Amino acid sequence: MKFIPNSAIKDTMLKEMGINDIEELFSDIPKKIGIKKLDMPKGLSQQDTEQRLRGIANKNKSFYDGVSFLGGGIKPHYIPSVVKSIISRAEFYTAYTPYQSEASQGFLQAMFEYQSMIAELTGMDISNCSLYGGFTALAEAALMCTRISRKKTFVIPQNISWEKKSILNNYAKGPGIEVKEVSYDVKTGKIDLEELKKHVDENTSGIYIENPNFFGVFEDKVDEISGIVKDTGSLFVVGIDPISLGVTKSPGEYGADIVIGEGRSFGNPMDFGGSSLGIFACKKEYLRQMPGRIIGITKDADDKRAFCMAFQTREQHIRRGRATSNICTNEGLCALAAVSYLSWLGGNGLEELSRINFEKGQKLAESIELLDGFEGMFSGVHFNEFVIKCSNDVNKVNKKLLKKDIQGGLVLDTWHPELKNCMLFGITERHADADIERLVSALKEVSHV
Amino acid sequence: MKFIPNSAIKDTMLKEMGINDIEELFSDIPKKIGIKKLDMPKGLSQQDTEQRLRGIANKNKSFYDGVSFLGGGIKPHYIPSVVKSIISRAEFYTAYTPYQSEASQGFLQAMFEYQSMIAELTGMDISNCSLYGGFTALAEAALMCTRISRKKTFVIPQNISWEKKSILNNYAKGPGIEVKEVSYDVKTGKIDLEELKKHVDENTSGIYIENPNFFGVFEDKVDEISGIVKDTGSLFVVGIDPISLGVTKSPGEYGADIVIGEGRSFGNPMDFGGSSLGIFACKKEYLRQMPGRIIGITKDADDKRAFCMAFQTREQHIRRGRATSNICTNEGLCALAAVSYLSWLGGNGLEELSRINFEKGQKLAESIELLDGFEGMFSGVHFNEFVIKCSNDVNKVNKKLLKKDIQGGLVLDTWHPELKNCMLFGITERHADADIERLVSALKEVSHV
Amino acid sequence: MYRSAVYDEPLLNELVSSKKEKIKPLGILPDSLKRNEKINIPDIDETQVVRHFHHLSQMNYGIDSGIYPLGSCTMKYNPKICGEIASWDGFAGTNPYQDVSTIQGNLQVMFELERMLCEITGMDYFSLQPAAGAQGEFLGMLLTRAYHEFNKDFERNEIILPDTSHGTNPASAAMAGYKLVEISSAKEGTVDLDVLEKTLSEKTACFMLTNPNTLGIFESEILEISKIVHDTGALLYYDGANMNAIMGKVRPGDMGFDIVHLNLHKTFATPHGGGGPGSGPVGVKMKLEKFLPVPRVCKNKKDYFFDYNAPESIGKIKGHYGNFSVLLKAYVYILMMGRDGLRESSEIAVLNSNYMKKKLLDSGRYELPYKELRKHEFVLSCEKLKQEKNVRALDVAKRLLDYGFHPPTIYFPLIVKEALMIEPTESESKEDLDRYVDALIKISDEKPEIVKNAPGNTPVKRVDDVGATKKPILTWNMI
Amino acid sequence: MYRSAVYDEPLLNELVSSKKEKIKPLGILPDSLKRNEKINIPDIDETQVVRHFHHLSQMNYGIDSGIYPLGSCTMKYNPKICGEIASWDGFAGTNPYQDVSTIQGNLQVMFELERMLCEITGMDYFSLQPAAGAQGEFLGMLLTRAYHEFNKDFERNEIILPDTSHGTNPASAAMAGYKLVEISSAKEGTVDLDVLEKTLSEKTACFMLTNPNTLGIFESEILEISKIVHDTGALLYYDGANMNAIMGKVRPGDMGFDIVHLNLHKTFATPHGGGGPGSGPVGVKMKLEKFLPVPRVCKNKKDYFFDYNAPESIGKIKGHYGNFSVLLKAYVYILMMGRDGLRESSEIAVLNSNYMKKKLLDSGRYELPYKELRKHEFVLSCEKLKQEKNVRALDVAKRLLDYGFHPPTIYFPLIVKEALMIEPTESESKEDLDRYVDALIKISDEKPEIVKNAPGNTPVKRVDDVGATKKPILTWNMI
Ligand SMILES: Cc1ncc(COP(=O)(O)O)c(C=O)c1O
Ligand SMILES: Cc1ncc(COP(=O)(O)O)c(C=O)c1O
Repeated sequence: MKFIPNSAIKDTMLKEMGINDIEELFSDIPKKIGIKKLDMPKGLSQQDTEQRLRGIANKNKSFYDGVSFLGGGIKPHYIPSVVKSIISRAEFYTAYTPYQSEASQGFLQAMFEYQSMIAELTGMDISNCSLYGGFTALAEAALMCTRISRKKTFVIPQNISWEKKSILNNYAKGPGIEVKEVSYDVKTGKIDLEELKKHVDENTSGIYIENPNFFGVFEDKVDEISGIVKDTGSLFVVGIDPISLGVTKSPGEYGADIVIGEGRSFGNPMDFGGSSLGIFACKKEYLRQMPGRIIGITKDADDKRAFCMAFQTREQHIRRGRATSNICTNEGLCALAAVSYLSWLGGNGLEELSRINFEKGQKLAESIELLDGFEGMFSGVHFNEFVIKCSNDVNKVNKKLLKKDIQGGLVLDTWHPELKNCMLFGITERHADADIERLVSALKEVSHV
Repeated sequence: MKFIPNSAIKDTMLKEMGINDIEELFSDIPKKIGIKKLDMPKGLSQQDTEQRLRGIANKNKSFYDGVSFLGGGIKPHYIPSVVKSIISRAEFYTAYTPYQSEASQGFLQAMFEYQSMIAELTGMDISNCSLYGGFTALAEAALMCTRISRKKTFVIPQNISWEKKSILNNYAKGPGIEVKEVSYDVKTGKIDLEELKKHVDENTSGIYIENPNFFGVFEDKVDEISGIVKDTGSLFVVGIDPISLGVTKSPGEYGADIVIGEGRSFGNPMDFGGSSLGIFACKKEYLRQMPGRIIGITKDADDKRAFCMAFQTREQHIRRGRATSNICTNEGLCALAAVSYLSWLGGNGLEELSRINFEKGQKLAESIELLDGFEGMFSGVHFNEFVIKCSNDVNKVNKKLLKKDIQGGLVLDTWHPELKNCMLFGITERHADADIERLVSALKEVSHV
Repeated sequence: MYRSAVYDEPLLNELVSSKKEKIKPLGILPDSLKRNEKINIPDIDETQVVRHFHHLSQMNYGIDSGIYPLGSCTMKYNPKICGEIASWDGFAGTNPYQDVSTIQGNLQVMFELERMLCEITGMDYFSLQPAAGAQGEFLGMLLTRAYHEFNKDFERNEIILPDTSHGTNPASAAMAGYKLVEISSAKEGTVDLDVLEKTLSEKTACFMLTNPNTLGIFESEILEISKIVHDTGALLYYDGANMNAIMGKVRPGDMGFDIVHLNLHKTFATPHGGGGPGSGPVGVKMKLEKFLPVPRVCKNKKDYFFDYNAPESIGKIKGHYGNFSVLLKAYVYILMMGRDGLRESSEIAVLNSNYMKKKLLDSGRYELPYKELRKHEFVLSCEKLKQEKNVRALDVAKRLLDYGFHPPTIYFPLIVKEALMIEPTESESKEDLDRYVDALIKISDEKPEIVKNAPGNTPVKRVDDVGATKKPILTWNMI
Repeated sequence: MYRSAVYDEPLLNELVSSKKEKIKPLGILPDSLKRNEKINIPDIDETQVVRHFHHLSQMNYGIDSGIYPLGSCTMKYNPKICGEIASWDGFAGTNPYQDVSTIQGNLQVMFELERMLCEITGMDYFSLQPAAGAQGEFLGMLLTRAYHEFNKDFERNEIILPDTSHGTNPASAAMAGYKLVEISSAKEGTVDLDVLEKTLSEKTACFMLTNPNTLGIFESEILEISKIVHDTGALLYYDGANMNAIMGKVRPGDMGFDIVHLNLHKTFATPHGGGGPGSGPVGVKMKLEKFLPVPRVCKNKKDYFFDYNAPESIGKIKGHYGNFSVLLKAYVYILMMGRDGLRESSEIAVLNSNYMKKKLLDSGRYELPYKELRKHEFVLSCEKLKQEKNVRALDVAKRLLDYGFHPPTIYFPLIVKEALMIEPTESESKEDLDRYVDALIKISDEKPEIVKNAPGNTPVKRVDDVGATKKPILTWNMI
């Protein structure tokens, strides 16, 4: 049998054990519920499996089969071959969580480097070595604010993704945290500061903003917001798009206590929304309340530098019900991709990448806004995503684009009824100028019909 | 600069060396011929390079974009992921020829295993660890026959590929070997034994046959041929399709002295005809006349088993002009793919694979021969290739198939004028029954028009 | 003889020093957001990046390096083909927000995987969204809450768990706001029915169980357990991280469980990647369907679509649809194994485990508290070694590294003293099992100094884990 | 500290024993060809295959493991992207016999690569067919023969080469049926013009030269050499295995060479794969074009096609069109590097080489016979060490392994006693060069016993190469 070496010699083994029938090993299963076989087909050979999956893959259209301008956070970024080759090294790819540090120095050091880079990027003192994704990272941040402050209201702006809110609300249920939403300014797309002030009080555990926010717009009143947070004695949580940090200030510089974000774009594929990487960094005073795993430096018996998991006493396998999170498996390989990617890119490369994304975002927005029937929705400065309002039915526009193998912007009105006929466009360094032209000329055509 | 770490600090290094300008290091190049720059574009980024190459790849149609029944020796075989993952291990992929055995035990052992398996397959005592390809392997065999026998006529049948003959003739020039061609029986497709007898004499260094031959037909009179060879005191060289050996006798069993073949189908891609792997095995008495590299077992200073290159005194880097071949770089990684592939397949797997190829070959031939306008050309038993004669213009048939994304058989008349309107079909385990049906129904259609 | 590779590999910032540098601020940005200094990440040539991680990799042990019988972790071989297929552009290059007509392949995978998991577990529906086992548990707890609230049963705020339960179980239940009630095991190592019965009440929301439990023992009284739990109106939760023991033999759904989570990255052949990404799908019985996260993948005639129309749904637990590549690998694996392959893998996993257990017990060096018959794993105690030579489970574990083997899980479950929790899985050969057993026996005979000073063949000697907490150095800036 | 991984890895047939077994003969086969016994290759589970080669790989050193300054081999970093692209189905999945309309991409790559190589070398045309450098040389010799025969110049049966030439040069020339005339180098280490002039005659078919030669010295009198060779009616052949020294600085075509071969697997970033596959394209001047192998890739308006119409062509040298994947990698590499990148890589390759040379000479431990200025490589002599402590080049090489470095080429070229031939390439960092130099200096100071007993940190101790020839064990059946 495939992948089961002892299949061929099981009778010999049973004999050696003095057992007649393998069923004896399952004699503790009540007869009543034991089954004879599963109702599914027999297995396929590897060749047939590959063939079958080729057929299934062909029912998809990937980024390479057309061009896509979907915003909403997941966009195609270039993944260097080096990253793929590093994360497919079997020593990494097939390892478990590094419980035995002596046999895991390689992965541990890589994770330590990951933490160091994330701390550097976010302007925080420390970082854990990944959470499930950027969305749950916000939820974990909210829980952590309550653990630290013992207060139970968490304030978020309306201009974040509905999915994130839904997840946050689910995580908030346990400790009974109330999540308050602050509306945004419909002209700028930025959080409404007056509203924010109204929503915070002595019960506020933390305040969250995103930079850039879900509409791609930068929240530039960060010093004022930081002031409001400090005034209420709560914690300042900032969500980031890590690629924007090459040219924008790190949240640490404007007073953030906790920085979270989605790190998939660092060397991981879009993966239909999988392969997510939750970035979680904070000030060092909050270390013992942090969720997730953290790698640290220590010594071995010869006093040589060695790496190991640190502060495990916060974790579920030791503290069980009183752990700072239930995280066991995290997103190790995605973090490894991120650290390889950042090593490959370097500080200069990240800055350049950041600029390119910024510029492409400006260029695409300008090109679309020049067209009849499309206008920019928000005046705030944006990164590589932005909202456009169409004078026509936005779903029809998208269907027509699709016929030309173009995937247009993300339609927003399902979750943001106030944004009827609006689309969220996104672009990255992977889009060529020709792609922009292709979209623009297609939009010209379809808007008339 | 990319891939050039010291680019950034070259001035520091020059200074340390007491040099002002890097041009000083090139002062020994006569001014007259030194150039300022190459006439080619500036370099592309990795992302742009990938993009550009995607465009170029899209101008090809690969096996996955349709279905192909091309015979002629290169056909799609299944390559298990395991093989790809093994040969991409950087320790193998980025190593040089194992000159320093202490740092190359891994590759050396793998090559030793490769040699062992090839010897097993071919029924020979020993094997080298690869030549450039099956075609040059024949040429090297001819040279070796002359080295051993000191005679200068090498006899080949007409039913082998024209390319192989051309290469053989080029290699034969140096030692002045005369290559004699023996015609084949136009009914069976097999070598004409009477003709063969006429062509051999006391000057014959070696006689070559192929099993199956270029037309896919098995030479079954191997014992007679072997007898003829022994009678002339020359050497018996047999060319094989290694996949057929799972069910057919090894040439060693019918008296071959040297066995050659193309091993690409063991785990290597079609690669447009590249990634070739020359199989070369022989009896051990000819060891010192063998071309190419051979790995052997020896001991280390602690008397532990160790692997190293053996009989290097035959080789160009030691014997220079009197070496048994000029081989330095061979096809190491293709041999590694082959040994991984065979390990994965195992003896049972190879037998099964062989059977499947045999059966598919029979099935395809029977299906086509049933059609009006197509008939089998040769009566000899064939493996997974065979020749079909069309009543229509074969090139037109192929063009029409191509419109249906089917690549028909290989047209033979350019190199075999006697085979007008004949095509060489090929099939492997990768072809599904549905593929056969697709071809057959297409052939039905196109033959009418 | 075995020895790990050793490199004195510097940290990336030691490899190439980088200095604080001003950057040209981006004009269009508001001043409050303009970055002034270049990100302080070293600029390293690709050639050096490759070597750095190459060296690091060789100082890491994976399942491809050798046997890795970490109990409760199911470190089995992961067919290479799964990873290869998951890396195809046609899958990895898709965006979750694409028009549904352009992602029919992905939806088919999810739809069919859900059916496969239902068949394997005997459940009615699955959500593929959770990113790992622990998140699956958390989702299970949210579903539990939704269920009771829907039934206006607001007083149920307790979760009962056995003392052998995996750490994530209490952690997840607590995160969902539940009070935990831990019950101690019977002398057989299984659930003590009497204790359970006494603990159950109208406050009980759910009883969380692993079966086979973390001792590797099958809870034979599972039908009785199910009955008394349901009789009090509580739900029964199955921690199915370790389905490896029972595929094709018995199903949680048939045992009476209402909610199940699986670890696709254990039983279903996704490599752990040093700790993820994983996938922890949650299966439920009919009565809980309506609470499952959105969206669900459905099919109308020929097309698949996402169904968001679920008013009682708890909403979302993770972005998008889960870790898709892991779902895909599981799908490929199940297709390849088929019904017979899955069954065979469970049979041999159990055979291997009992084979090792017997050999080790026969050696007389280690003890096996509780019942004899085990499933895919078994937990030995080194208590005797500790008493006799002061050699502890940790020492044995570290010494195994010198033999080139990954140690078992140690000190878990908590009810076994000096526990060695061994799960060989089906993908190990008899030769490797024998060599492992031999090593364990040899170690028990070795001089205590040797064992306590182990390991010596690894890139570093024994690591002082506690040191990392005493003086935290968690980034290179803290060195 | 460095240490290689060590595994006692059995041979595959020791891992699982296989026995002679009858098989069911295939009915349709003629009796004379029916196999009776199953092929005696062990049947091993995939899990074990993976581990076997995983272990073996960790006992192998590649350029990704560290510096690998094998002279005359150009072990430089090979960008990963080249290999990734070459593995795409769109390339790797194509058949050489496909209809030409379905392989326009491949033909474009070959067509443009030929133009690129022409520009880099200053030649007029290239054949991409040879599988390696040595086969390129052989093709060069066939072209030489065809050229002279075409000119009815049948007496030219000698090839002249310097005593520093690479072993494949004489081997290839001899294979092509030529008589070899080796000339000794001048005291500068370069061609002795007087000797050359005296050796040239109407029997000379060709003079084969490497420039920079294998000492790493540029033959500054190349124009004079070219003149006297051509004056006698002979051809001038360039062994361009080592273009790494001169790209964008000087071109063989401009130096007067008529035929050139390149090693794409050296300069143009194809990894050596443990010894191949390689590619040794041959470039020629106009006058030799008509002899080039068929087919050539040509273009008419928009389409590429194969041109077989070449009555004077020598025919074929290798099946199909060469090792396509290697051509593709070179193409990708050249596109990425562009004119400035290629030039820079040669500049830094030469800088690195001269930097190391200077440091080593300054140390006084090693000597540099012949001229000082070197190009991409330089050849030191350990003669002093041998005289003083009986430490030989081989010992130094083996000891370097203990430091985690791959040794240089040794005992070549033959005219340098106890030669260490060092070619750092452009892809090494200054830090690595410094560490290598330090190791060489340290070794020269170490006790002879230590050096002569090296290596100790490798999977095996010093290997007795000669033993393998004394009692040949070349397959597992011979053990
Ligand atoms: C029994 C059991 N439950 C739950 C988990 C948690 O799964 P995960 O690590 O995917 O969160 C594990 C994994 O270690 C486990 O073994
Ligand atoms: C100078 C020189 N010429 C020729 C060759 C032979 O090339 P190949 O190994 O590709 O046959 C080499 C390679 O070692 C070389 O360095």
